[in-house]
Amino acid sequence: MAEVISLEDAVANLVHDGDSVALEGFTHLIPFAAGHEIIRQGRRDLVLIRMTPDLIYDQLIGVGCARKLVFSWGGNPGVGSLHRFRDAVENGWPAPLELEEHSHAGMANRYVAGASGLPFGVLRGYRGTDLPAQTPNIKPITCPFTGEELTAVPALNPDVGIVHAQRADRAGNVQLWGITGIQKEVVLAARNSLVTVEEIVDELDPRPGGMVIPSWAITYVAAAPAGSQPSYSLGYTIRDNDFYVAWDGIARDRETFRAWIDEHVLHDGVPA
Amino acid sequence: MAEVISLEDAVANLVHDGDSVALEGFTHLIPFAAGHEIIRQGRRDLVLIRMTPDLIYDQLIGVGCARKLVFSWGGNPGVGSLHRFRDAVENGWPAPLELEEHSHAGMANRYVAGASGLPFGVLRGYRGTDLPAQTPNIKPITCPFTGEELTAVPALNPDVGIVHAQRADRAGNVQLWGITGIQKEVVLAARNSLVTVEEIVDELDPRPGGMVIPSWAITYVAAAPAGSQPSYSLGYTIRDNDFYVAWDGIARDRETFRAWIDEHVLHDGVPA
Amino acid sequence: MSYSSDEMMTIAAARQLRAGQVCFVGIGLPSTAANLARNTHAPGLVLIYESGTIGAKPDRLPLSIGDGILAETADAVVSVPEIFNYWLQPGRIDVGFLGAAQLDRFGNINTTVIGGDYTHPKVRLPGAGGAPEIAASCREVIVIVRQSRRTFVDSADFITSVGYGAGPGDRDRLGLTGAGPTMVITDLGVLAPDPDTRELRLTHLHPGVPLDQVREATGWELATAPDLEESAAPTEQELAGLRALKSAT
Amino acid sequence: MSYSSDEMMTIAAARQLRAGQVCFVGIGLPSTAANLARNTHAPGLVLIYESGTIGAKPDRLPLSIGDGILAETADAVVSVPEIFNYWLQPGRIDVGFLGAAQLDRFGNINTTVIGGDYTHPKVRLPGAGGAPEIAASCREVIVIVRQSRRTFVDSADFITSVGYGAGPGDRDRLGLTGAGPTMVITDLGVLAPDPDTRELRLTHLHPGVPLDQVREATGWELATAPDLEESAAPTEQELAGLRALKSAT
Repeated sequence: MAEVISLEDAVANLVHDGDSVALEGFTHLIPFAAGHEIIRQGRRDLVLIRMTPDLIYDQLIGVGCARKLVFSWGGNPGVGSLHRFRDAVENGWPAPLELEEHSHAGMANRYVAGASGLPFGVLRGYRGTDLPAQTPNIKPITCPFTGEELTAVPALNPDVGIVHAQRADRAGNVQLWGITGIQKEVVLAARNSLVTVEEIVDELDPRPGGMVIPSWAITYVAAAPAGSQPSYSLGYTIRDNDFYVAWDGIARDRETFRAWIDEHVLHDGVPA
Repeated sequence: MAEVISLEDAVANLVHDGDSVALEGFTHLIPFAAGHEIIRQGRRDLVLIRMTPDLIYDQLIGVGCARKLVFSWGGNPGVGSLHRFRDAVENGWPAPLELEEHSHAGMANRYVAGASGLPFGVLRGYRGTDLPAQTPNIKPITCPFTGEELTAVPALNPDVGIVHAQRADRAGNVQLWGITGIQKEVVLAARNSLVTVEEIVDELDPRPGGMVIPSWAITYVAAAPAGSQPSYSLGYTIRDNDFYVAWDGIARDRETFRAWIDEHVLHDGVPA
Repeated sequence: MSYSSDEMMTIAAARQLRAGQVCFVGIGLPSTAANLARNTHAPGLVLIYESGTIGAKPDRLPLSIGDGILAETADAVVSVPEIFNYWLQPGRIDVGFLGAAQLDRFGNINTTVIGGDYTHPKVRLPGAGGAPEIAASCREVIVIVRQSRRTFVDSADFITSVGYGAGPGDRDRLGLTGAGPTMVITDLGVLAPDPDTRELRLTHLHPGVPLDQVREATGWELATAPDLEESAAPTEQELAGLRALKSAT
Repeated sequence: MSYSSDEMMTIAAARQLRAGQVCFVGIGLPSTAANLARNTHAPGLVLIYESGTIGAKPDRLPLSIGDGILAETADAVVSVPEIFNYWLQPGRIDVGFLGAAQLDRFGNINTTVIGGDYTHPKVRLPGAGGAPEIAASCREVIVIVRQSRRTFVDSADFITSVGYGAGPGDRDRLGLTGAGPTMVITDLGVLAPDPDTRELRLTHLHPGVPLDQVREATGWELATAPDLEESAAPTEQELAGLRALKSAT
């Protein structure tokens, strides 16, 4: 059974220096509040895993939480570059960032394998690209029936899997709807999991297009209203697109970035 | 785009002697009406595929439509044996029946591979059992990353996939809810597909726990009210459990079975 | 209060389940035992049926694993591939309940064919269903089966689901992640694997059942545990709960 | 009615889509072109976004592939593994729209790194996303990209998504099931692979664009098709549709 506790306690209990941590949410339900809590708790040397490193990973990388990034698309969706990510890769600031790079299909199948208790997944992918040359985690595999050669990728089983969802009940059963992305796979693939939710309710009335992740498959549930802002939670908050655009300017410069983190994350909620 | 036509025409256009045909519906939405139409059209030498051969396959086998059965559990759920299936296997009546036998997990992963355009699927299954010795379609496969040995099964891509669902709209988009089983995978894995539905409606209003299979991924849609009786369609018809019990007596004897088929299937709807 | 040997068997099985456990159940005795436990001493018991219903809470016994009441009362309903791949295969399930047509001394189960050979069997049984992977991947397996010489055989005609294979070490060698059958509950008593040899031996006799009768009903030289006990008779509450469940169905 | 070269490019791309086709689109020019086609000559066009929305019908341009309007207007919303495994991988999708930071003479795409080496690039680009498998498995691929010497290179610094590899036969050799890039639509004209060599050559010039300008903007010796044509100028209706779509956003 999931324990329903505070975001601060959940992150403190789960995320330790050096851990592999996947904060997922495929363009929807991105766990910004949890990411900011990780920054406030000053975690270091994290192996950050995420299909689409978004502003939240630009922030985690920019403050120096990460030593490695496992990903498939690292941009500011609909805007352009992630400048902190680029600065880390191109200039090693604030620290060098090791990369392990995949395609979306490869990452999705790695999570599926992890959720399925299998050591690897199989797909038609990567063939003919320069990606396999850059990592040992993309290998050919031969069909034992047809002899056809396909591609194998190893399972992803992060130390910690963190996602955001719309609601949970008091027993810790989680409900999400809209674009469900890779949320369930991450929770099931991770050794420990945290789901932040917009609200905790007495009962989860059924929702079209919704899914429920049972409490007993989750480690912690924490309330984090607007916890996916500036991304969005369908039915609760909308994407703050102006901020995604503004981030390009904030993140371009190291000083303005640090100042933004100091003001909006580190002193978050603390009177100036 | 799926064509919305009559059940009779759909079966006539799709199902030919010698075809591999999967009529699925994992204990829910079992396509009895489509199976009876196949019997009426007198198809022969079919390779019948189904995880849980139910009364409908007992009937198809008993009248001699099948030369081979690919399955994972062949019983009368909650009642006992399928006597026509047993008579065919034990005594070759009305014709010998070749068997290819799997576990549910194996069959499910074969459909998933088929739906995914992969030649095989991987699972932790069959190890140590006597099942692999009886078919070339269960083979070991080694993880290219860990060296662990797992089990591979070949994709299932039936010539025809037939399932029942609650509703379709006039454009042929199909909606089902409740136990969704393996329905989507069968439609996507099959070269051609038929979905029979309880009713055709103007609009598919969203349903909790529901899924929609888009029209363009389906070959034919046909209205077949009560088309899953004596099995059930959640929200439309309930399981006729008395019939499942009565079937044990009907199917035990070749004559009573033939008489039942003559009366209830072959003369179906024809005034005596 | 008098009771039948089937009632004793079902109640003995229900007693093994605790609140908070996650249980993979099939129709028949396992479903009856699991629902009895949930209705009595283990209200938080999570029932999973292979049709994809997670956390089903039927107020009567389902007629089949596809019974609408399972989907309507479940916390979540998932596809058949998902229930096997995401939920059973990784070892998330505490207890798997299985029946058997033949059970051998090492807890291996046959539900495929009896007599003759595979292609020309004397009796063709339903087959594997979900059992091979339930037996492989649940943290532990409990077998519920009526005890007779026909069922409890020295060696099975066909191994559909693996218990302890040929003995110690086989499960590890085969990469089976679960512990295997930790208990076999019958209408006569309870068997469990010998910690050293993995051979099933008698650990409990149900009240009033003579040891000879159990030996008679076993196709191998049945050993008894040093601390052979008598099962507690069903309580009035247990019987009332079981009979209420059955009459509600 | 005057128009910009970007409007010409978007409209030329929209014209390639027909009602009833299934199109895998990303944000930016591809999304604009696909929605324009759906709003004008191809109302039945099925739009799939990699976020799992099948048959999305946005009445404005989505801000990202996660825009709520996609889920709210879709025929079905599926998980990310499902959209790639069940829908893209088997070749169910007619047209995949891709952009590029670098495009080589054989239609291979780079969206990973430019300059330096992989571990110390001069420019770190976003990376692969869904592109490698879109390029592999869609029945055909249409690339939309502004034409310049920086983008149209003789050979790419990194191959993120495969066009025709090193030339004829490579796609078959690699087991790529789709036909590959059948058309590259730019702000200057349209390129298509030479049937024999698979090298991209110019098939259309947009109105008023001199051939020299296109050669100037291409990093290889650009060949022209024997029947080099001029693209039809945007109609008033096309421009009105495009501008209405943009102003609604």
